[in-house]
Amino acid sequence: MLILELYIFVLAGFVGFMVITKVPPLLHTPLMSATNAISGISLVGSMVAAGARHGTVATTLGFVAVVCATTNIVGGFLITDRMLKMFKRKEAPVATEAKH
Amino acid sequence: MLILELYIFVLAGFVGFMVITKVPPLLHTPLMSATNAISGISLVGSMVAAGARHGTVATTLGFVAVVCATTNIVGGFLITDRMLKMFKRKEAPVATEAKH
Amino acid sequence: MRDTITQFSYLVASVFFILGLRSLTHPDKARRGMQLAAVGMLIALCGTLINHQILDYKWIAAGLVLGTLIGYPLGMWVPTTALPQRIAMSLSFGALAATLVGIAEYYTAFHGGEGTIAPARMAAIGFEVLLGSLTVTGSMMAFGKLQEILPGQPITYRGQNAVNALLFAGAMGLLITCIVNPAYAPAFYGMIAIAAALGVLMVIPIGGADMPVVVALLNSYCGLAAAATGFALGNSILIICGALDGASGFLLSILMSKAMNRSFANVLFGAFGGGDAPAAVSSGGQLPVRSISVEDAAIQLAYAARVIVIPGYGMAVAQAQHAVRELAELIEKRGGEVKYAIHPVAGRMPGHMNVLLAESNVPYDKLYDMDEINGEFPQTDVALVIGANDVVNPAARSDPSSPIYGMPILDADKAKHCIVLKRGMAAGFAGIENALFHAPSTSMLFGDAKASLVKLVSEVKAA
Amino acid sequence: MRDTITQFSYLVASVFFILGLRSLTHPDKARRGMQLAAVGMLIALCGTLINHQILDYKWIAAGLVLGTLIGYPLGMWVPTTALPQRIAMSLSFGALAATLVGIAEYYTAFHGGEGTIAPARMAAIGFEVLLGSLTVTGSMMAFGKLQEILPGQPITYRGQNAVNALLFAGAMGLLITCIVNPAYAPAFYGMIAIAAALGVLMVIPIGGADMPVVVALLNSYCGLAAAATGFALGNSILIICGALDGASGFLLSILMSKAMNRSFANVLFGAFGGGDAPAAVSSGGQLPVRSISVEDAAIQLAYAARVIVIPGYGMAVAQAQHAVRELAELIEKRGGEVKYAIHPVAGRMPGHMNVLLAESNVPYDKLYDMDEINGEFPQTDVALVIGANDVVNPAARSDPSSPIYGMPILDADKAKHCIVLKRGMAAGFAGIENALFHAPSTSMLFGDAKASLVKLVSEVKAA
Ligand SMILES: NC(=O)c1ccc[n+]([C@@H]2O[C@H](COP(=O)([O-])OP(=O)(O)OC[C@H]3O[C@@H](n4cnc5c(N)ncnc54)[C@H](OP(=O)(O)O)[C@@H]3O)[C@@H](O)[C@H]2O)c1
Ligand SMILES: NC(=O)c1ccc[n+]([C@@H]2O[C@H](COP(=O)([O-])OP(=O)(O)OC[C@H]3O[C@@H](n4cnc5c(N)ncnc54)[C@H](OP(=O)(O)O)[C@@H]3O)[C@@H](O)[C@H]2O)c1
Repeated sequence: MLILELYIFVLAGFVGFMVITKVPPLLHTPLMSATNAISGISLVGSMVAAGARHGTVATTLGFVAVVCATTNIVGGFLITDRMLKMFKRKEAPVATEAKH
Repeated sequence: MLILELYIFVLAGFVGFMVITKVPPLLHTPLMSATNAISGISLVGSMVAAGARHGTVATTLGFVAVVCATTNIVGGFLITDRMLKMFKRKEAPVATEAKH
Repeated sequence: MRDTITQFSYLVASVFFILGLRSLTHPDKARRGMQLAAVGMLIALCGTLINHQILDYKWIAAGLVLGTLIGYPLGMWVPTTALPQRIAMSLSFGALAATLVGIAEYYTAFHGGEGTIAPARMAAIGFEVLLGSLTVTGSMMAFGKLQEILPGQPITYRGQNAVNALLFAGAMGLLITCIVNPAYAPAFYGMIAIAAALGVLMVIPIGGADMPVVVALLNSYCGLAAAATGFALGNSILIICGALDGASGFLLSILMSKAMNRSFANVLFGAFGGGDAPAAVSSGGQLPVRSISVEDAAIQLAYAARVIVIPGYGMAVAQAQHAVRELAELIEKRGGEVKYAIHPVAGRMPGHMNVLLAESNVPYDKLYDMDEINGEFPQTDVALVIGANDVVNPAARSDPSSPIYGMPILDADKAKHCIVLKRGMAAGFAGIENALFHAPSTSMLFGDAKASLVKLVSEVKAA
Repeated sequence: MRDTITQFSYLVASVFFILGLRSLTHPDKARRGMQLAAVGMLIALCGTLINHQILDYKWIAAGLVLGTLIGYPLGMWVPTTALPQRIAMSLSFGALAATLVGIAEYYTAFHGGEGTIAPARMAAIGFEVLLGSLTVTGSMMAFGKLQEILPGQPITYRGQNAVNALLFAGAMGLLITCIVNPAYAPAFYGMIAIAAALGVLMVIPIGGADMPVVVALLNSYCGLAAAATGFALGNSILIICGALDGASGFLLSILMSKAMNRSFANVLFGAFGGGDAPAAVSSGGQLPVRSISVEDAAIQLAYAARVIVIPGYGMAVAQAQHAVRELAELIEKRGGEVKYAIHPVAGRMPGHMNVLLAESNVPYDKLYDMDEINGEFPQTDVALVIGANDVVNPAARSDPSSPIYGMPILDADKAKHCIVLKRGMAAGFAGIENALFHAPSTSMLFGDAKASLVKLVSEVKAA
């Protein structure tokens, strides 16, 4: 069990390393906000804590956690998209989009 | 358990894909023999089959498997190394090696 | 059954996340890719909602609603110039979430739970809350300094590093105590408190302008905290996202310190980069400075065949990006060629200038990285430096005694003429003199970048 | 405890394997990297040897010794010209190992084992033996064709694909039967038999020269089989290596069919590429052919300022790589410049020419990929085509009716002069006429490539 998770961690590290090194400086700011948004995944943990009826303390902690994580997800993806929308080629953005 | 292995498979697939796409045509033949050598890892399975005292049949099958896998490992790594040894820069190979 | 669905939703989500980050290798694909990632997030959430451990949805619902209400403005209304502090803030949110989940885990284990925690799991939870709380306070400090609520100068005192080292050792000791005897709550909560304190004390001695490096580093800590959460909950998607996050933060902080030609150690313990203030007064005066009138500058630009714009932190402060584009387009209409030279650490975070210029609709194929464009300066008629300072400081090339010596710079001094827009003779974040401003080929156009640019535009129109 | 050690050894090994493959991105790092991978393999083996399931070491020891004895010559003595069949052979070994392990798993489960197999595990074992046995026979066929033990021509009969489809369906049916009722041995062994037959029948209709694509594809099957083994044994390192293997094989086969401008389907079911034989007789004759004497060719080369060598499969057949280098060095000594143009599918496997030339000590920075060098032919005095045919066939550019139309080629016909070394007017593997051989700027130097080159060398020396 634990060892398998260790495998996953190591492999994911490799993937992360290889993916990130390919991101051009042009997009480093969106990258930062993107990873921020993705880090909001801790929401899945928070939700369990908030919904598992483990008593007031756990629920409260969970609730706050849910709020924080959701904030990151919503805010993060929105701002990333807002930034990426702004990057345009010389040709009309439509043309650029059409390419893909 | 199974699901974790699925994660590992998927992530390893990503890693493989990203690593292999970076290999230049120059080294595609060594790449083929290298993957061949690495595929010899099935030896770890074969050894268990050959050594687990599960009766003659299993042992025999395991034994043959061990032979095949070992052949690939030994042959594969040797031939890969032999090939890679041959790729040289214009400068004396020593210089090139020294770089790393 | 349900569990399997959850697990698969997580697997799919992880793949989408990876594909999303992968898409950031090209601006054309990036948007689609990140939308895919957002879909992945949605899938993961739905997958979690069916989790049988969840018995009560009202608090979850409430949290989701409230979070959305807070997140929306943070996403849509924060100006691009405030991005660094924005990121620092959301970092503290993320870390807080991880920490609280860890605490909840620990708490429930001893209140109605199994009554104990296995060493491995305890270690995971320990790292989770340790890194988490450290990141929470640390990134709040960073936010404060970037938002200039807190003083930008490094605050230092004797034996500072010793104190931090001691605290760190203490935290580690408590962590081990927890692993050995999880039931001993004081150790657990004490560890959290110390880590929180450590977060503050570690950031205090770091100058405001170095915050981006700190933020990136904290980002990777936050990632590791998330990964630890994953280990604690046996949740693979958290492990994967944590690893991705960690890698990204780590690589970016490396990249920044490299581009500033400073070691991690120097950034973290160097008490360097106190913002503009300290050196601001000292500098200037002695050496000759050729100031230029808007009219003359406009003439030069109007008749220049090749212009390279060098934006810096000042452009962000002045929010001058739109005015810059206007001016550039005017020059192009008159047949001049305009390129933008982007230094890797211009501004206050990686890619800062790119975002600002993209915002003002400058096509990204006009933005050139330092290495691409440095060769072109000798053939350039006018290098227009807009609120940049350190990234064009020749001392980095010539003067071994300079704190930024060795940092690669944009060779604005090699252009035929160089016009510098800034408010006064104040130093940049490195707080050092800039010989460029005193060079014979350089003329200074003093004043707020935006104001000057607006004037330039009208003058060039007239010319 | 022991188990944890084993597991960690596997983790370390996996990392080393990945780093090893990663190192293949640059020839300078490659060797070190693969040595690291070999170390990783050793670690994994040691980690396995301490596995508590292993009670009896003598058969393992015997297997290791015997395997080494067979492997060593296969590693050290196989000539580089025989690499394709070498790889096909070791592929069948690998697949055989996987298959046998799978069978052993199944057998022991019902002889002294649990007496049943859980569906998931059974599915894994099923795929393992299915893909495994298919790969065994398939790659043996490929070996036979490449070694020319078997006829290179595609063997076809009516309803072939229908038969294969039927067999495939049958195998799948049996697989499902096994999953539903694992105890029913006939289904299991029947499935293996069918898969083996399928392997043969699938390769029969494929021409000898297409074998490399088949081999690459089988390589990815073999990888998947290994991954399945991993799932069956719950062994992560097998899963990881399987995935790496699968990805590599798949990407290479894609790359080859792309470079041949043919779809997978066409390669697998097209019954195409019957080797030189079929068209060999038909072609030649009608059109004028300018043959040249060794002396004249030597003069041309001796006084050429720019020469581009285009090696092809014929160089491999003639083992002419050393003679080529000699000639090239002579020309260079006389002040001429010599480059090598490597077509992505020159020869019979990816990178075939690179290895041969590397073997004869040609520095790899003199080898140019097609796209890099194609622009230089017009300024080239002599294009020296050595046993290449299809890869320089202008029909690929000009003649839409040609089977290779659209395949990117080396523009030898655009050079000022073109000297072609081949034995006769036989066609290449695509079995089609080559207008280049009839072009006015082309002169043919007939004879075995090596023989001709040796003569050329002595002549150039004399010149
Ligand atoms: N990008 C990153 O990731 C990153 C991360 C960490 C540190 N840094 C550091 O930040 C620095 C960035 O260099 P930089 O050249 O971009 O900026 P800088 O060196 O900080 O200089 C900015 C200049 O802009 C001027 N300025 C400020 N407000 C202005 C306004 N409203 N109008 C006109 N000018 C204004 C200031 O001079 P006046 O006050 O006289 O106007 C100041 O000299 C580098 O030293 C880098 O190492 C960057
Ligand atoms: N590289 C790969 O991965 C790969 C994979 C699959 C298929 N293929 C196919 O293989 C072909 C490779 O093209 P190619 O131009 O390299 O080779 P080719 O088209 O097969 O032509 C080889 C030529 O070499 C000549 N030759 C044979 N033995 C010779 C000797 N001893 N001395 C001198 N000449 C000799 C033959 O003509 P004579 O008999 O008249 O001498 C033949 O025309 C392509 O069509 C490609 O699609 C390649």
